[in-house]
Amino acid sequence: MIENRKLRATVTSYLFLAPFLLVFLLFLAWPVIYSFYLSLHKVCWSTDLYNVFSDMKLVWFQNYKQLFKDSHFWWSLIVTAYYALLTIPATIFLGLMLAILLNNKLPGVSLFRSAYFLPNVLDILVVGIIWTFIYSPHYGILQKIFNLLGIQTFAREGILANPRTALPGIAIAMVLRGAGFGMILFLASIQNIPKSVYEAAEIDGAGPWQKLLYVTIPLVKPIILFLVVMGTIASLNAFTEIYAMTQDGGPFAVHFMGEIQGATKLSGYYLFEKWSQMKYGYAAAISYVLLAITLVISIVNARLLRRKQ
Amino acid sequence: MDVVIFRRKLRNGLIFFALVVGAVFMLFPFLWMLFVSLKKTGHGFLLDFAFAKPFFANFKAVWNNPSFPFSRFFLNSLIVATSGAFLTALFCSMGGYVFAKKDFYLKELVFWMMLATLMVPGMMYMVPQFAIVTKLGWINTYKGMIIPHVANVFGLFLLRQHMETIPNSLLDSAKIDGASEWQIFRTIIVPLSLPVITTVFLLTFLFQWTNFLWQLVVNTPDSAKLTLPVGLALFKGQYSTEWTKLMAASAFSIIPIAVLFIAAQRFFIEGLTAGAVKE
Amino acid sequence: MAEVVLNNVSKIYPGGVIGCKDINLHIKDKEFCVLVGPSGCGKSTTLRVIAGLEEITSGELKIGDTVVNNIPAKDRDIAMVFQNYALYPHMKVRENLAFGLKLRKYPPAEIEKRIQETAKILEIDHLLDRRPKALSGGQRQRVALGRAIVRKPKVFLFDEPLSNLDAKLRVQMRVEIKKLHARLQITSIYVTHDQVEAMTMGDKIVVMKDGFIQQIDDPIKIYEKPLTKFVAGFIGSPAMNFISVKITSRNGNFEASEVPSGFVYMLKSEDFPFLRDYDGKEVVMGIRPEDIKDTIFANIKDAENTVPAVVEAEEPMGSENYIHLTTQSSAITMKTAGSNRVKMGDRLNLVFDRNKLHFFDRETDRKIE
Amino acid sequence: MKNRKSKIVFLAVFLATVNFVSCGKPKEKAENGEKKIVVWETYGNEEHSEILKIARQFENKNPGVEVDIQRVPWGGHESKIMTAMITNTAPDIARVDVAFLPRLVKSNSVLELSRFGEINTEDFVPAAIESNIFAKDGEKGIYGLPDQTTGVALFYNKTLFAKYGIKSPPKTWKEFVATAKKLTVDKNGDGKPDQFGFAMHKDLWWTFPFFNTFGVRFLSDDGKKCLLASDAGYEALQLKVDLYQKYKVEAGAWQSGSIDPDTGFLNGVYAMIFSGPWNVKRFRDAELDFGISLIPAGPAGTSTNVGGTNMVIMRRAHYPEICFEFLKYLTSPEIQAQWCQDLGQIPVNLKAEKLMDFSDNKEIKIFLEQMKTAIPRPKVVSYQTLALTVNPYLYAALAGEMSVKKALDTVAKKIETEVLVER
Repeated sequence: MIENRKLRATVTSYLFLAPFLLVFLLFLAWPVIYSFYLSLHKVCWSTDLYNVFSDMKLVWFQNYKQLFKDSHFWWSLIVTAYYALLTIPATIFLGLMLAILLNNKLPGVSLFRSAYFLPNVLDILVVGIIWTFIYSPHYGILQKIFNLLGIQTFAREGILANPRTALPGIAIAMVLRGAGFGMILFLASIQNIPKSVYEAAEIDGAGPWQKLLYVTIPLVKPIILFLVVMGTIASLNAFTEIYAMTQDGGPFAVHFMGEIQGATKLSGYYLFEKWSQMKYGYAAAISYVLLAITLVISIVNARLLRRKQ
Repeated sequence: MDVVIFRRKLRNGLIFFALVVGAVFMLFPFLWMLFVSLKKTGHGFLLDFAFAKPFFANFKAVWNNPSFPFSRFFLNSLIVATSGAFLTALFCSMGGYVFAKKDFYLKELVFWMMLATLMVPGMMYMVPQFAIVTKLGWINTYKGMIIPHVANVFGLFLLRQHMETIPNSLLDSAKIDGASEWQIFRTIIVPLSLPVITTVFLLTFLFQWTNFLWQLVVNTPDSAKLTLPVGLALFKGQYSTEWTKLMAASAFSIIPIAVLFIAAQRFFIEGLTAGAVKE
Repeated sequence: MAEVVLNNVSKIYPGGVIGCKDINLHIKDKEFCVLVGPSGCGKSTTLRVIAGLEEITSGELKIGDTVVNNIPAKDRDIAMVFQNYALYPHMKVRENLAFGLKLRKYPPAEIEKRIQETAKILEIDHLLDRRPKALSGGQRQRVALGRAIVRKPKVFLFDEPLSNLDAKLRVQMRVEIKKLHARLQITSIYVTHDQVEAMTMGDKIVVMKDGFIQQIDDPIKIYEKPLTKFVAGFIGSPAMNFISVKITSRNGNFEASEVPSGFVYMLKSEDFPFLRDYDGKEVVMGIRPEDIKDTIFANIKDAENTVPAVVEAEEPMGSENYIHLTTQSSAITMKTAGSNRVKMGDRLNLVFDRNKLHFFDRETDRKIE
Repeated sequence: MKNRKSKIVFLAVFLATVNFVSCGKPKEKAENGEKKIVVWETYGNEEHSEILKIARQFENKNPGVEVDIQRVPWGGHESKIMTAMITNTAPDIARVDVAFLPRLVKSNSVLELSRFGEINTEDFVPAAIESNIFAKDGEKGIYGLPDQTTGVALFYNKTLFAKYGIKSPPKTWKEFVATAKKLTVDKNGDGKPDQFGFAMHKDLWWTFPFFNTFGVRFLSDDGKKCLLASDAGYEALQLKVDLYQKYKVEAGAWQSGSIDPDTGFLNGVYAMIFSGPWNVKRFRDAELDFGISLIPAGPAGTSTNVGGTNMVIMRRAHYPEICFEFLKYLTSPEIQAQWCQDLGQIPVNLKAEKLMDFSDNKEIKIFLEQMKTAIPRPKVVSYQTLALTVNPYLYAALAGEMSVKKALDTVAKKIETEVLVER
């Protein structure tokens, strides 16, 4: 049944959307579609660089086939997932904790808010470089502290050269940088929870932990979900922090599918490598597979959420 | 009674202490950056107090730079970041409004399309985007630097999320009061979403302010529109990097954003909490 | 002239959900019409259709002499008061009042004059420079009313405007709205789920259920002559008692035997000629609590028609007392004078006022006449 | 209040529109009939002012010619040139990393130069000019001229040498190890050294000095085989690994996230590093007492790697002849002497040596000496792919994860199948 009103709403909606949609279609949607076309091609050594896009060779699904056999690609997926697991829950947890602490009436609360939020405005590259200084073996401030505590585990290689600690090390830096953003969102959300809900919980005999567990967390769930989505996107796009903190994608001491793998070579970084080698077609194929994977995850997520509602 | 007060004081004291420790921890990179920017060449990583002589030598070297006019780059950055953030906030608000409050054909499809583009690493966009910008003749222009990033899907979702919480009755009421669609948007939706719009504005400002590769690519080297990040990149040499100068330059370029964020942050948080009428 | 006429108006949502169906309603100029019914009955939909916030699926809607089916809300010259007041939180009271006028390009002097006028009527002059957040519930309610009044529209629409107020304030505002209506003489349509509000305020009451109109009448008619079992049960407090009975013709009269206990009420056939068609069938017999008397309290003797019942509970209201009892198989509430007190377990002999009995068809729920 | 708000909004919109209307037009090609060539360079601050000076000199000698020097940040210069080519906004002359050249040649993006005039290849530092020579369709051609050449030499901290009684810098690897051992000291007595004899990078480029001094040939003459997996190769890499693993004189600076050799050297915690001329001024400015010497000799004598940049003429250059003239001018002995005298760099033109006064720049003499025995990098189409293929295995070997033999064997095979042939 076509409704007059819906038709009219459609017209107004698209009028409102027009400026956004125009830019979106031209500068985002088209490149994504174009990327698929690209992923079926190969930029050969002899490809005319003045004319790259018309001089590439159509290879159909060869890039995808190659990708399927590429151990580095599979490894990058694993590391990306690991990185997401390292950063997302920690960012959410830290953000929530800070928000809860800052929700108290204390002197200088707004000062703290600024302080916690400030790292967000720092360039990731700069943060990465600074943490490299902090983590470095022998001379880094962290090792100086470890020396005082008698910890010598990281004295020789530091945090970032140890395949086990390199990625967690990067994750810590990024979590500390990003937690302030989550904090702001949580704070806003927590302040929106009516006091009566807490009072009711208190009367029902809930202690501080139960209140957190049964009142706060369920009520800030939308924020958590939002941060999960954002974190996933950030993990898929993670490049600058890897670039700043490890060389060529990190300590190469991991063996997987018969190849040496970089402990911090996330898919975003791997994509960059291929891209900078002018393997545009292959890079496009990588991004398409990533897109497919994340879309499937998102759709499943959305379905699950809808069912719950 | 006394015990209760004492316990509360103790609790607050502990929280305060935790907050201070946390702040030191989280601000550490920030402070360290300032520290490094004041140090002697090559001493960046050391925990010593070998400061540059004169004290602000690194900052001076950045400011009085013969190779790029710092103030002009700064101004360009300001123009690009401000108008980029403004347009992004405007377009995202308009889009967020219809996604939150309107029912229209192909809504789901457009939604998923947008979501999909979020998942693709930004690098993939660069070459096609660049081809379009060239076709449009936008090389060396502010619009070439700004427009391609104005459709910020993330900002749109953020705003949509917020606008969904504005009660429909307000819109109905405005309709009955005689407001047109644009007036509803302008007089009800925008004022009530202003905090989130500000958030989007700030985040895009930040993004545009630090955007390096795109600004580099879309300008020819002789362009008068070059921005700060491109200028800063000149400090990163082919073989070695002057960390101390680079940190000084970073500290310089952070000042406006830090000021902007701290100035806006009261509004930023308060607003996020305000939102709609209760009950 | 601002009559509101609905001819066969239906609102069907996509997916076939019925908002309201086949609404025929004629609201006269200056009339105060109340739409009442339980939640989800379609009363709000009907109101929103009139306001122009929902599109009509079929039928015709007239305000004054014009068909407004395709006229947008803003051009219908109506004003609406919402349940949650829908005050613009970012505007001061003054701006809230002025908003509609401003959009209609009234000169500032005129706007100011009207604001002053309205503020005086509603006694909110001292609140003009506050924001909605800083107002109490009652004050917000007044501002919401003011926003409607200030425009001097052809029709007022009220969507459960008092349901967020406390009981006392509600009663007070009820009266004020009545007074306001008497003063302004503007056609008003008022939606509520509260039958007391409906009874006390409406010139005309429209009872709705499941998207359909059940009955349109003035309050007294609705009360005394409910056309359906639903209306009978919905209007009046405490609600009408319903007893399932089986009608059998005996000795020229009717016997109504309670189901399942079989307790027999004798009914004279000349009083209930319409029951003839229901010989041998089950019907629902209804009686309002105030139409039940007790042999002791009322000091009447009608041995033939006394119904023995046991007291379950009482609700002394001061001026009157509601007594909840059970007969052999039905629960019954009676209303009696406040001084008539009972204890749990007391046995009373009830007398039903036979002139006030209502009978409803079991299948159609319609009144048997 | 309301008014003011809308004014601000209006102002912002106005500002935004003004931006779009007043957008800069692309510069007109030729002003007042002059022939203009555009050069993209990636120099640092001092070099930038030097080349501006040279461009002015060239313009004075060639009336009617304008040389427009434009500066591109080093980071991203390849992306920049690539995208510029796609959109036909590339310059006439570009300064590119030597490693980028094979790709440009293979894709026909740059012009062969000998057709514009004679080039005396003997005049140039051999390794530097060599990186411009490619065989295409069986014919050798010169596709660019070196504008800057570098290689690394051994930098040593004189203060530390004096402190530990070391008279002269090591000449051979054997001496090198012995010297480094003396300089690796645990100063605070915690059982871990906090001063190291040596610090190095792991990357392939920084490993070439090792390979080269052992006489390792990287590729076969036809360019189809990788010869890395040879006894010489094993030995060379083994030495590098041993410096860290066995002799423990290397600081571990090759690892991700550690203090890089330059910084450590500057702070006197690394006594010896390999480094290039670009650091001379920096170290001097930091008032460091340091010396420079040749890379320790191996079985094949001393040798080093080659870095640096070449100037190429892009295929769609407007006045290729003028471009060529400019490049010839830039690499002429006089200009090279001037350039290197002013900046303390290695001249690409050997004839410049005679014109130069080395009294202030003794280091340059050593670098010049070192460059004479330098060996150019293997000319693979994508040096980056090569490096990305090799680096992980160098890392694995250095970290002791993999034996040197296994690492090189695997690498050689990988290079043959993934780098030398197009996949």
